[in-house]
Amino acid sequence: MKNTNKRYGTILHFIGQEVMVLQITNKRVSDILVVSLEGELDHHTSGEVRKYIDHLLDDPTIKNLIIDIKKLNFMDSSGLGVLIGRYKIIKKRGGKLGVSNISAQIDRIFVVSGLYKIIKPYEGLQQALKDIGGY
Amino acid sequence: MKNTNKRYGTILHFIGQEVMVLQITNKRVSDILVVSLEGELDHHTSGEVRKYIDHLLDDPTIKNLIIDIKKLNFMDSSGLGVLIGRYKIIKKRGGKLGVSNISAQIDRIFVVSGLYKIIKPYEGLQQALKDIGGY
Amino acid sequence: MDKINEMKLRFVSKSSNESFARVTIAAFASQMDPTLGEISDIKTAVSEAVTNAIIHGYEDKMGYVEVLATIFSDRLVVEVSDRGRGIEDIEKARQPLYTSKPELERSGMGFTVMETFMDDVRVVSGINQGTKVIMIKYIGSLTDNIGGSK
Amino acid sequence: MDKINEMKLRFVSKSSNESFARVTIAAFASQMDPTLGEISDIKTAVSEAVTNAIIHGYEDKMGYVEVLATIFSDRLVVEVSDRGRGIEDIEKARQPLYTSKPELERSGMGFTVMETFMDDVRVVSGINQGTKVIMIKYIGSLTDNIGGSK
Ligand SMILES: Nc1ncnc2c1ncn2[C@@H]1O[C@H](COP(=O)(O)OP(=O)(O)O)[C@@H](O)[C@H]1O
Ligand SMILES: Nc1ncnc2c1ncn2[C@@H]1O[C@H](COP(=O)(O)OP(=O)(O)O)[C@@H](O)[C@H]1O
Repeated sequence: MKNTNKRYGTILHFIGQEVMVLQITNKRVSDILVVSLEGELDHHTSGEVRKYIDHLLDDPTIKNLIIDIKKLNFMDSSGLGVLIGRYKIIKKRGGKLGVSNISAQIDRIFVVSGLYKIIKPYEGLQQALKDIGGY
Repeated sequence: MKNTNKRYGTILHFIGQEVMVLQITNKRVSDILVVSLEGELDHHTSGEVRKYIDHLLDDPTIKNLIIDIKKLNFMDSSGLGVLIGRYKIIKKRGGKLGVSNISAQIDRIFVVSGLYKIIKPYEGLQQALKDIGGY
Repeated sequence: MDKINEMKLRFVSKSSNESFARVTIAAFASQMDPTLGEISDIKTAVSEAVTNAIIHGYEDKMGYVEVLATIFSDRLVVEVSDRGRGIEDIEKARQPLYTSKPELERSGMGFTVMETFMDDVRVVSGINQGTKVIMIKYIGSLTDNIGGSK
Repeated sequence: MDKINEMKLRFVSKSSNESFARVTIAAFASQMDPTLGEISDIKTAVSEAVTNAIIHGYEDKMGYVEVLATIFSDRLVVEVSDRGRGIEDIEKARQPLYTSKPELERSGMGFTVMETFMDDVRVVSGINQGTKVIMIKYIGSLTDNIGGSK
């Protein structure tokens, strides 16, 4: 008999290749904060992301922000609002906002919204770190 | 940019760990027909399974039937009807019907319906072949 | 009372909507953080009721099948209804192995499966008015550990 | 006409139902054998319209959001509607970057995103009566190869 005593949440990860719940992780590389998003960024999950990042940005030694969305399987215009809001904070500090691993669906949203005027896209996280931090 | 030019059907495979569409394969081991079901066996897909198996059973040299459901992620009582119907055909030939790799959910359906009175359950396909065919 | 969330799904009585109904109820119920076993129980029971509405309620005609699901703090209540031919003798219909359509290789185990996988199953029906199956599943409570499939 | 399948989903205006609505429309539309890109387009557009119904239509009140989806041989038609406050100036509302709720960090790009991902978007609205967004997506036609995300 197969063991079915698992939470379904982990399985819903696979619905349309996306997770239902958003997972956020971060790391610090000198004056750069790297935030990785996994799952779905919509209106429902955007409040959580905003709070999470802004709490970390309370640290004034952070100058630049890279958001890695390699594992972000869904984003709509609520996500744009989050990015634009964080851009404003980072810009005041004279820093840069980079986004790495942009999928085709999210790329179209960035293109139509003109988001590429304010954020820099990167193929991968390493390229972002290299360009923004010189590593 | 990720390539998204894939049919969604393949991805829906992962919804609740189950495929939307049923896939059927078969092999022959002496007088045993082995049919493997993958996906979901419900009223919608049961007609297809019935037709597929009965067409193969037209061959009178087949005496026994093993249905392997290792990759069957869903079955409801429509599946019971399919099994009972095939049992009747096989019984007339003096053969046996075995089912291998029964999940916990399907096991409960077999238990409440009394299906184990007419079919033999097997941990794996090898055990089924060994017991029914002596291999 | 402590109603937390609610959804109503209506679809036409095509058999391809059986799997659609299962995915929908699974996605809705997943908000309760159920176990995989609980989700599987709910999908199976809903599949039985929806299939019955399509096969028995509407037979070869087209009609609407409705699935109403309500999340309470401790349970999911699902009502599956059709406006089809109705059931004459509900008690007989609910008996294991009874089927009015043996020619379709029905097993007559649909209601028994619903009763096995859900904590409560009620049936309301009227001839030529339709049938409503109301099912309750308690989620995440202590009693679940006694039940079968967690 | 050549209506092949139809479903109607109604749910309460809770933000947790945004992802539920996406899964449901994806599962329904998958019957048309769309590409992953097409499914992603539909989910994104439906997510925008459902979010708008919840945030703008009902604001902090609770109400029902309805998603009606119809499959025709060549296209999916999705109508998302609420019975909320309505839109005063639809033309202005549809303009890129226009939002009535900048304080919520809305980007004002919802309608633009719907227009980008769907082949046609129509909006009907009445003050204190509600809003209906009707979207059409052609599936599997030759024109898809010219479009962006296949
Ligand atoms: N929605 C319905 N409308 C009309 N009759 C129904 C409905 N659901 C069940 N029935 C009747 O109850 C009987 C038993 O149903 P069930 O236990 O699900 O077995 P089965 O579907 O295999 O016949 C059916 O054969 C049918 O006569
Ligand atoms: N369902 C709705 N009910 C009421 N107003 C709406 C609705 N949908 C959109 N609007 C109005 O249209 C504006 C633009 O919508 P949209 O382009 O989606 O951007 P955003 O949601 O970011 O504000 C909203 O700010 C709101 O004023």
